[in-house]
Amino acid sequence: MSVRKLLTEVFHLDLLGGLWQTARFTMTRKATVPYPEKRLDPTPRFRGMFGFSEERCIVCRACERACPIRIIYIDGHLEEVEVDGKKRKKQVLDRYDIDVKRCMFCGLCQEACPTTPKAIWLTTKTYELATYERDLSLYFRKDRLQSWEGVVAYPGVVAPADGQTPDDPGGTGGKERG
Amino acid sequence: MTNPWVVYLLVPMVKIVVILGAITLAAAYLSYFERRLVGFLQIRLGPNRVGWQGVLQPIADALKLFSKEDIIPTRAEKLVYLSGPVLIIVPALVVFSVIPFGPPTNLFGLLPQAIPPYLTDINVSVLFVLGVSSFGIYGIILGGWASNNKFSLMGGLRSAAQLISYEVPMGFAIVAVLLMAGSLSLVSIVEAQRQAHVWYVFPGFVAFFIYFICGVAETNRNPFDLPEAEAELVAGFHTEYSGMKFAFYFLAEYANMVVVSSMATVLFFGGWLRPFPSWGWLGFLDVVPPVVWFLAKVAAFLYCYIWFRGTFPRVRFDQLMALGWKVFLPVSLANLMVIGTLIVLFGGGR
Amino acid sequence: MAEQETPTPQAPAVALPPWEANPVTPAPQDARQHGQVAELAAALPDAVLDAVDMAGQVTVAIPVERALEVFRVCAERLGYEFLVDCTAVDWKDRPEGRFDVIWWIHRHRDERRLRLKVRVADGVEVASATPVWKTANWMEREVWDMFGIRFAGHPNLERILTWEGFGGHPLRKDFPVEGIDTGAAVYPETYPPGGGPSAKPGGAQ
Amino acid sequence: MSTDLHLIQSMPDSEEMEVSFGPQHPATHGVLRVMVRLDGERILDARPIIGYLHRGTEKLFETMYYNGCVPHTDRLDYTTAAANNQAFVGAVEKLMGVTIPPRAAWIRMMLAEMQRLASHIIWLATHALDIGAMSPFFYTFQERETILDLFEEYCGARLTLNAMRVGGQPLDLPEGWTDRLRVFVDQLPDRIAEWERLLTDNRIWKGRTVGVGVISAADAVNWGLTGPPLRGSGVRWDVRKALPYEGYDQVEFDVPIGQNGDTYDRYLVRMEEMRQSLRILRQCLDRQPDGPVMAKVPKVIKPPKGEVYHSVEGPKGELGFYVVSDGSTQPYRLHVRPSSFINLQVLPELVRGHLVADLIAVIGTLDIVLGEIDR
Repeated sequence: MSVRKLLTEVFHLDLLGGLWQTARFTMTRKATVPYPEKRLDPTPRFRGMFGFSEERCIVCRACERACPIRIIYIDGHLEEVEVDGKKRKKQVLDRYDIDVKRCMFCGLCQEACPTTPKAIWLTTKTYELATYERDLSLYFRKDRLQSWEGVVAYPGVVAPADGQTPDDPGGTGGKERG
Repeated sequence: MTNPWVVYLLVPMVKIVVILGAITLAAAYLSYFERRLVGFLQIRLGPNRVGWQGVLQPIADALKLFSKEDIIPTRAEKLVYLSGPVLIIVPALVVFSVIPFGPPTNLFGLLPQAIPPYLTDINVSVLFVLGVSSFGIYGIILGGWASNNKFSLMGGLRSAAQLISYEVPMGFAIVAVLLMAGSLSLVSIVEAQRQAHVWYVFPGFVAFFIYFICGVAETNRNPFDLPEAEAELVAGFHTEYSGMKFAFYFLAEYANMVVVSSMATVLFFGGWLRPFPSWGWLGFLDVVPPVVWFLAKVAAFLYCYIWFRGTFPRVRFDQLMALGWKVFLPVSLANLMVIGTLIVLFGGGR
Repeated sequence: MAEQETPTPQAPAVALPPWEANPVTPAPQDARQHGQVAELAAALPDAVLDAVDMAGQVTVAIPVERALEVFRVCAERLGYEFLVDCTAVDWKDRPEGRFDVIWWIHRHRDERRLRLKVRVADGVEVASATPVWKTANWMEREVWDMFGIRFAGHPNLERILTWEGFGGHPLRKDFPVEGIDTGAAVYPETYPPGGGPSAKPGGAQ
Repeated sequence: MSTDLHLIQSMPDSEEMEVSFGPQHPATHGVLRVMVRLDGERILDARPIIGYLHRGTEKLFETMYYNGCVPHTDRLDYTTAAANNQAFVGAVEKLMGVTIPPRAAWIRMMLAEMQRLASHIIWLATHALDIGAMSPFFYTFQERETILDLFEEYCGARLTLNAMRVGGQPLDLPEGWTDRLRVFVDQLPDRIAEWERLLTDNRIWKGRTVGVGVISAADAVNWGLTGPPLRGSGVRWDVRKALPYEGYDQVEFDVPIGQNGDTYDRYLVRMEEMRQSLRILRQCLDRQPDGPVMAKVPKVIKPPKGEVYHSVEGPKGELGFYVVSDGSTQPYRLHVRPSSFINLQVLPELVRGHLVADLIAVIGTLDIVLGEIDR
């Protein structure tokens, strides 16, 4: 055993590199974000809380079918309405419920929605959905989906009732570049 | 000032209260500094919410632990289970009765005569420290056994094995210092370093190295934190302890860290002496009170503890044993022989 | 991404690139003449009942009673040293045996795969592949757990994902998707099985 | 999952002790439970008991439309969502005979390699944490955040991506995404070097990993190991090379292998794989084709009758999906070949005769995720 090896063995000199490394990290900028005071900005495509617009909805039920866990419940009925003096049959929405507590925010409903802009979208940047009551607070009826009563909206995102258009409502990513 | 009531009761009582309070507070705040520092090492902030920069965190923790439900496992051995925390905290605090924090002082003239800022100086204080601090192991073993939990039991057994293996090289490392100083009293050892014009770390670097590593192992700290290895034994011997009983184990661990650091300071780094006590041109350093020198040195060792924790993986049980018996024991013995020979040849520091 | 424009490997303008045309659905073809199947047939002449090639993947149907023999030949003589996976499919009302038990085997020398398949009725034991490929151990336990197909010669045929004493085999087609009452539901009054608004009409909000 | 209560009782006449590691235990990466028979600290036998996270995913798949299965595949191995997506949509595409546009294939490759990096980073973090080194956890997770940020920017989710569809990609890359990825790809090698400085030559790390959990090449193949556990034993086999999919036959990369098949070699293999992933990512960035990202597929996916198996090299090993279709819009049977499940079953072989601490190291080196094991 050479002297150098002996010294390394006894004094653990091979560990100094690691100590040096951690000491250097002490000086670097900290990665912590002090959350309630400062929050990270979700990206435009971030899938968060639902926005819903009853005016845009054509009651096609595509979202209901697309939902893999079937948490969207839609009821509608046909109604005679006058459009430009002509009588037309139109689907009218009676019920549009989303059981948000079971939602996994996969965004397939938004992808399935055929209207432009989308009648349902998740790009609202809003993610603070914690509540004290599991059943009541996270079951959203049609009106509540639009008024966002009791939801802490992401600052800068107005509640969907104001006709807010999400940044990328249609998954138009393919056309974005063109 | 010759009233025996004052000399033998009042002064020691005041000292006991001050030291106990200071040590408990220091141990609590050590946990805060550890969390902060480890946080910094790990590019995060650590606790910074309670009070300014989180300085009230230990107090919040204490309140939380006080208000926690006191759980005793149904099939635990009650008496032993309850005595575990006592057995570990008492020796950890008793040891401080002989640690010399500084030379006798009259507190800038506040007191009529200089009194030493330590409780007592007994002529075998090194043995006292070694003996009493070894008692703490009973708290760990009995607590681990009485919890009626296999992980606790394994933690306790690991701790026992670890203590036995590391007490021996640690003792030999200290004997090297005793040879140089020629005394078992901690105060005399510091004074001997003043007279030798050198801290013992320079002639006894090997002894210091072995002492400190063994100290880390004895206090069950990373990378030798096997008795409470989180990934293996959940929480080791204190798995089943909660509330204040857990807090005692916690406090004792930090108090033991302070003991090991204080002993390293006294034995190898000249206690309260300033660096190079014989170099006259460094005399301007004397404006710093000796107690501050002492505390600064202890703090440096505590920083090393925390630094190690933030850096190293945990060694395995058999490697820990091998390191103690196969590396440190022979090296400390050889070191002892070398130092003894040198003292015989050159008259040593006496 | 305009700055990274590279010539795309597009087909000439006349023919549509494959991703713009309608997909060409693969059709199963008879694969008795396929090299891998011929190899197996040469080694064990009556072991190949049928062979199908679909989407470039060869499936060989083998008789259930000769399964272990086929495994041994495949592993030891034909070089399929790697059992990729083993599972089963439940064809509930198929008259000629309810289950397909399927093994994928792979050989490293030419990176080829073969799918072995046996057809068994409910209650028929299949030879375990564990003597040949140790990795079959848990796969077969899973098949037993999920389908209730027993493997003869398995060292430790216990349930693996459900617990011992679980009633039924979940991946059978007659096992309800909603699950069965195992007596393990927590707070069934508060959180009825199924959940959602259909479970409590007019309850929410 | 079988519970042997009689084994948990203490055995008074013997020196042996039966300890139940988990399902709630800090080092079992979820809800793995290992019944360990101990003689002092030495392991006589270990028996993994799984199923605590069983959600019946394979049964649920049978009730869903094909595209609706994709978000559920995210939740199998929740640290490698992109690889799961990739394997599943690859299987359905093979069954339908769809050829995806080259740009979609390259985006998939990029996502998969980023996911491999993210998964290996998690592995390194938790493996080091199990062995007692706490700091690498934070250093590595900082870099993983960058990957997750890029995922979020691309598809809107960080962990459960749901980023692929049958026939291609639902979205094209957003503006500036490739530049940010390139910055990340350029800086990660330095970070990897920093992590290695903390661990690779550290004697404690080596003491904990060298010679622990050794498996020979022949045994590794026989036990069906794939991914880094197989390559650590010296078998140069990688699905990306053996059965290339998407564009992996057009990029250059090496398949690192170990020699001794121990925990340390598997560590080195994974570290090198991270560098190779970066190499693939660099080539993807340089040679990214232009064009559409979605092939022409019907809105409702309805594959023909038949069966197909498609596998990809997931970060943890070969990850395969076996799709049986009866010609309807829902899979008749969808089976997952879970790489961690098959890698985990070798655990008793690897730890027999070792110490308790090695059990933790071996669980870490197998890189298991219980979501995939229990499905």
